[in-house]
Amino acid sequence: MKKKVLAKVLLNEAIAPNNFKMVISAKEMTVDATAGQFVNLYCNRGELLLPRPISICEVNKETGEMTLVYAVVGKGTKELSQMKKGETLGAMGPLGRGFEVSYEVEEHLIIAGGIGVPPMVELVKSLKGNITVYLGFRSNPILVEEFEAYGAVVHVATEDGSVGLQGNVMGLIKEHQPKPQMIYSCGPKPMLKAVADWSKAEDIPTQLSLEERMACGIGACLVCTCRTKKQEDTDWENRRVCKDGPVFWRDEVIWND
Amino acid sequence: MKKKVLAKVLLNEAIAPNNFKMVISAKEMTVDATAGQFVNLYCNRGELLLPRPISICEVNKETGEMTLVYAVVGKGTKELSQMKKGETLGAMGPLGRGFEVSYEVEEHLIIAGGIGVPPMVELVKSLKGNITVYLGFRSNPILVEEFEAYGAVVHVATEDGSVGLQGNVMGLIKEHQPKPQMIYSCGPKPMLKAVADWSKAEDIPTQLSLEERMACGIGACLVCTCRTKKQEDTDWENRRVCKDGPVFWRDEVIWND
Amino acid sequence: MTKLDLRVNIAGVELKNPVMTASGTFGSGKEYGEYVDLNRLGAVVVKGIASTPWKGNASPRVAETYGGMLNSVGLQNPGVEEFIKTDIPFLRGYDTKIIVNIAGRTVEDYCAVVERLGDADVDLLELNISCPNVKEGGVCFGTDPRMVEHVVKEVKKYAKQPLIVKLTPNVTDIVAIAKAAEAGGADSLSLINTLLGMVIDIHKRKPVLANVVGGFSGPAIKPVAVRIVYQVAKSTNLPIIGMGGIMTGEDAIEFIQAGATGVAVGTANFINPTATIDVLEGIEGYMKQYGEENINNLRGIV
Amino acid sequence: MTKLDLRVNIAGVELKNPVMTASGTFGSGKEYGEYVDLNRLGAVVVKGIASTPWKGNASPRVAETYGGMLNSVGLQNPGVEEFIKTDIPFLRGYDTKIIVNIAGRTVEDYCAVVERLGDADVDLLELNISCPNVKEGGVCFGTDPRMVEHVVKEVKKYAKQPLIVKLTPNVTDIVAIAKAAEAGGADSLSLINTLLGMVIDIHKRKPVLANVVGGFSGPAIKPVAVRIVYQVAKSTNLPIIGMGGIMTGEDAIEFIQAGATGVAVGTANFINPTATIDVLEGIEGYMKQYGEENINNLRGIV
Ligand SMILES: Cc1cc2nc3c(=O)[nH]c(=O)nc-3n(C[C@H](O)[C@H](O)[C@H](O)COP(=O)(O)OP(=O)(O)OC[C@H]3O[C@@H](n4cnc5c(N)ncnc54)[C@H](O)[C@@H]3O)c2cc1C
Ligand SMILES: Cc1cc2nc3c(=O)[nH]c(=O)nc-3n(C[C@H](O)[C@H](O)[C@H](O)COP(=O)(O)OP(=O)(O)OC[C@H]3O[C@@H](n4cnc5c(N)ncnc54)[C@H](O)[C@@H]3O)c2cc1C
Ligand SMILES: Cc1cc2nc3c(=O)[nH]c(=O)nc-3n(C[C@H](O)[C@H](O)[C@H](O)COP(=O)(O)O)c2cc1C
Ligand SMILES: Cc1cc2nc3c(=O)[nH]c(=O)nc-3n(C[C@H](O)[C@H](O)[C@H](O)COP(=O)(O)O)c2cc1C
Ligand code: FES
Ligand code: FES
Repeated sequence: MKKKVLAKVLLNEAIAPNNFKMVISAKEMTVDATAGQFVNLYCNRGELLLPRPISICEVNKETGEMTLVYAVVGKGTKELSQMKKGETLGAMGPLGRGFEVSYEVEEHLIIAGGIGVPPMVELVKSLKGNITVYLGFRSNPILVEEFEAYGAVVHVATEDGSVGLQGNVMGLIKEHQPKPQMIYSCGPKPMLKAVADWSKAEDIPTQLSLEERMACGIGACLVCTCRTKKQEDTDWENRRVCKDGPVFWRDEVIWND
Repeated sequence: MKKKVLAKVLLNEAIAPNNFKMVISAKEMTVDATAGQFVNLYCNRGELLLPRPISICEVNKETGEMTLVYAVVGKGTKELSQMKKGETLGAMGPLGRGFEVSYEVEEHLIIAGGIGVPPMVELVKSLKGNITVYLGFRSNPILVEEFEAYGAVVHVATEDGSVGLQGNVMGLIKEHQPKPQMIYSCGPKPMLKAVADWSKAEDIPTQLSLEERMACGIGACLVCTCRTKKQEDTDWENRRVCKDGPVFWRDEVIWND
Repeated sequence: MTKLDLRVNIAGVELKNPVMTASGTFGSGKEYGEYVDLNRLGAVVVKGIASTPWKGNASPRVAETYGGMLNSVGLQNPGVEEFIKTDIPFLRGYDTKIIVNIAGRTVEDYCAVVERLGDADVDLLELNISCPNVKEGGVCFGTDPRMVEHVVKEVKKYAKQPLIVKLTPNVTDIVAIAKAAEAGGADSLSLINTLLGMVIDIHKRKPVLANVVGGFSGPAIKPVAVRIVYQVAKSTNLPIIGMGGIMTGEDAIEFIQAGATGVAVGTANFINPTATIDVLEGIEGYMKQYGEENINNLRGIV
Repeated sequence: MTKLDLRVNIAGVELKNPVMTASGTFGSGKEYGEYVDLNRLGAVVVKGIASTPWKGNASPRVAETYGGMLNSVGLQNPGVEEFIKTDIPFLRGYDTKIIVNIAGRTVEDYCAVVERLGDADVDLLELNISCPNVKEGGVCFGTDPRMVEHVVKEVKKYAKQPLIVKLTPNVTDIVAIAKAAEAGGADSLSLINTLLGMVIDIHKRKPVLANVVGGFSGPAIKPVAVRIVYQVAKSTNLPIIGMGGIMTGEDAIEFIQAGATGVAVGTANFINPTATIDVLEGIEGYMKQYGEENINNLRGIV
């Protein structure tokens, strides 16, 4: 049986303003974990009931440790940020469908923005071949050294121009004119949409990691749906980001706003 | 202005099965505190909103320390019992009308049962003259040494007979046939009622500390009322245990169940 | 940045800011006056006052629930004469508006209080129609549109001050009730009174409240209150005083964006005696954060 | 001590214990089947099924509230044919009862599903009358006693399995609604469906839910649910399935003491995937603590 576990906090520290890295120990959760999957974290406060879905940033199956990187945006992530080493928190996972990794692909392009960056670290670790990573941030970049340490070529754009190119990931695409065989992307919706439009024009297979508000996280409650279509269909259907995603193929996704 | 404060936990330890002693540091709360008053303690859990009223067991105005003794009976007191030295909790007080202390009285009798015992420690400290204390417990007595240390003569009854007289405080009364000038009592309602009946028959002035479920604790919401009458009145009125009490004169109290 | 303008207008009465106290949770201000500067409040809404003293229900009158509480005070109050003698002079010592919440068991009861207050120095009246109508078998006045229109119309005949009508949320169609109050002549609406709830002590095997059921308030009920304020704001033209679970300035902003002109803080006072002031400062903080100079620009923007 | 007897009877169907899943929170059991042994449940109540596939509402469909949540799934479902093909065979692999929750936009819709299920291998039907009646301008079926009696009566004509009717709490007089369902021929009642709530994102200045309002569930609403179960149990003779905020065995006991025969666990599953089993074990713990051997002796003792 799968289960929710009590994970032990090994580390929880700020890595940039408002951005935290947490390392938890939870062997059961690491066994099947793959890049692009997420975990549910539960807050220790009675008024905050729903789990917070957080992507797996890195996983170490030998030590049973998992790294999560999160931004403080509301009450739940604030609560998480105040946890101390040695404390335990409820956690469940791995959940969802992660990135499809093919060893036939040799030229990979990862495009991520903001808090969509963390899951790409584990992805880099699981890919073979040449990996280029475009990262967009408002200001302070995170996890750049991690990507480089795992052998990726990293280009950064920041909106305020403090690091790398001034602008966003689309600017990096314009500058570098990449020709990958596979694209993987995660980040804010407008960014995903722009990446999807460009990659469609270039006809490059693309996997997108979506985000939606969730409750169960395991596919039972249908609150987290997004509009999708089957390759050839004219009609669309609502599919579950938590179970059928969060990673979808570009051509499955319908952009409805 | 009065205010709710953050009190620091200096000590929080079990003194009997399910009974805890907590010492907090909160100078503002000690300044005016008198025996029989109580404080509001607030739980650090979003789902438990209401304050928990706890009697002042001892107060040290020099050090700004206050001792509280409480039984774990539900979620809030359980939460309190898990607090650790150095942590802080919301607290407000002193609240309510405590015992009236007259230096003209020389023979005092204190009768307390169960979790009604703690407030009597501070009372013993503030009385002059000869103080006899009858304490009733189901099983494990608490605070006996404290009473003795402050110079009272203590008699204990336990229902299971494990310590002192087997029985309750009424048994102690029967055994010792006391003739005090003033009686002070706190404990379960049936005990208070029995004490009141006996002391009325003996015509001894008696102060009773009542208990009722509360919300504001300061007299504004009227949820904590008990039926009382003015000395000579035929009609009764609902008065606030938190503000007009918790200590009432025996002849004010109407026993309605 | 220029000064923030928090003034709001309820039925012709200008309040220095939208923050009030919810009736029954703040007495007549005396007790909380030791914890907060009453001069800073937009208005003090006093506990429900009837034509004669009421003793209220038996105790226990309170039960805690998950994120909320039940009360069954049963409108204990000293009657309008005592109120006029004691509470008005006290409150007039402060620079804040006085809103008198009115309880009754019959239409005549309500009218008697309102008439008696005609020459009293109070600013607004708040008619609590969540009371049981003893002449109609105890069914709550506020649950039937015809009864609502009738009682409001009658009371208006005697009212010298603007009349706020406070609605119960325990109805199928709150918009119909709100429109009935408007048709009856209400100048403003207070939304919401408590939901109806019950808690059982499973160990004692009986209800916690002596009265069995009680009024459910606190942060737990906020989504119901916000929904009702939103629905009513979209369908009537009356200024609304929003309440139900307001604990912070952000909660208050939520009600204002849903369409409320004023906001009242109730249960939160019990958890935090300076809740009213903290709510006020939270509203100011939000306005500063977004460069909003006038609170009225935030109203109903959702 | 002898073995505990947790069997309960809902309209002639014996469940091994009173613990079920609340419709819409447990899919058709497949997903949670990876976390709990479905054989241990009294029944699995599946998500609402309509005569044809429904796509449901736009996202976001969920908002967190203080001690609760709102959902606006909008009854997304694959339709009765797909349900019969896929979900019944799956559930029949377990030793638990199957209760099918039924959604509809017209009386005919409901009847079509019920008729189609006539020869399907399911144990009980649960009619969700909180749906909007498109032929009556979208007013919810469950809010008008006459409409309730009518739809129940019609559906009963086609029902081969016993019919549970699930009521909405968003009404003035729940007892009148319950009696109407009883008069229409209901064999049992499920209480309660979600309250109606709303949450505003004050920073984005718009409702969190794409659908603006949503169904409010979770521990925050429990006092309302317990009150309704208590009121209805005192005034009808039908077995009641109680739900609304059940998180623990003690919560379940509260519903049973209020008068419920069965209990359903909804929102709690999202917070704790083994909530159903934990509730079951909590009930057993309470019975052991008080030496109660038969769960039926605890029912309605308040
Ligand atoms: C599959 C997935 C993976 C994610 N991975 C990460 C990650 O690696 N790092 C990271 O910082 N964030 C990640 N997020 C977003 C993260 O879940 C939210 O930022 C977080 O839930 C906000 O919680 P809060 O209590 O601080 O905010 P609040 O706004 O107080 O939360 C209120 C409710 O809304 C939900 N919510 C609010 N914002 C979001 C959002 N953007 N997405 C989903 N639910 C939301 C919360 O879960 C909660 O139920 C991910 C989201 C999804 C769906
Ligand atoms: C003036 C006064 C002084 C008190 N002094 C002491 C003391 O010194 N030591 C001590 O152990 N206890 C004392 N009590 C009782 C104490 O307040 C309760 O035991 C405590 O509030 C229970 O909280 P809980 O969350 O553990 O219980 P729960 O049952 O989970 O509490 C639920 C709600 O009921 C209220 N409640 C439950 N039992 C009582 C009760 N007996 N009296 C009042 N409210 C109750 C709680 O405050 C809370 O609001 C005193 C009560 C009063 C009124
Ligand atoms: C203890 C208590 C007493 C109340 N008494 C009254 C009252 O006398 N008249 C009235 O109209 N509302 C009364 N109410 C309802 C509140 O004014 C308010 O409408 C409700 O509690 C919702 O707001 P809250 O969640 O902020 O408390 C009372 C509420 C509480 C908790
Ligand atoms: C996400 C979600 C979906 C629901 N879907 C349905 C449904 O399809 N049919 C129905 O009758 N009730 C539905 N409900 C209501 C629940 O079955 C239950 O009545 C309600 O949530 C109260 O119980 P709870 O507080 O334990 O969740 C749904 C509730 C939730 C939270
Ligand atoms: S969160 Fe429940 S189905 Fe996705
Ligand atoms: S608790 Fe509010 S008046 Fe006593």
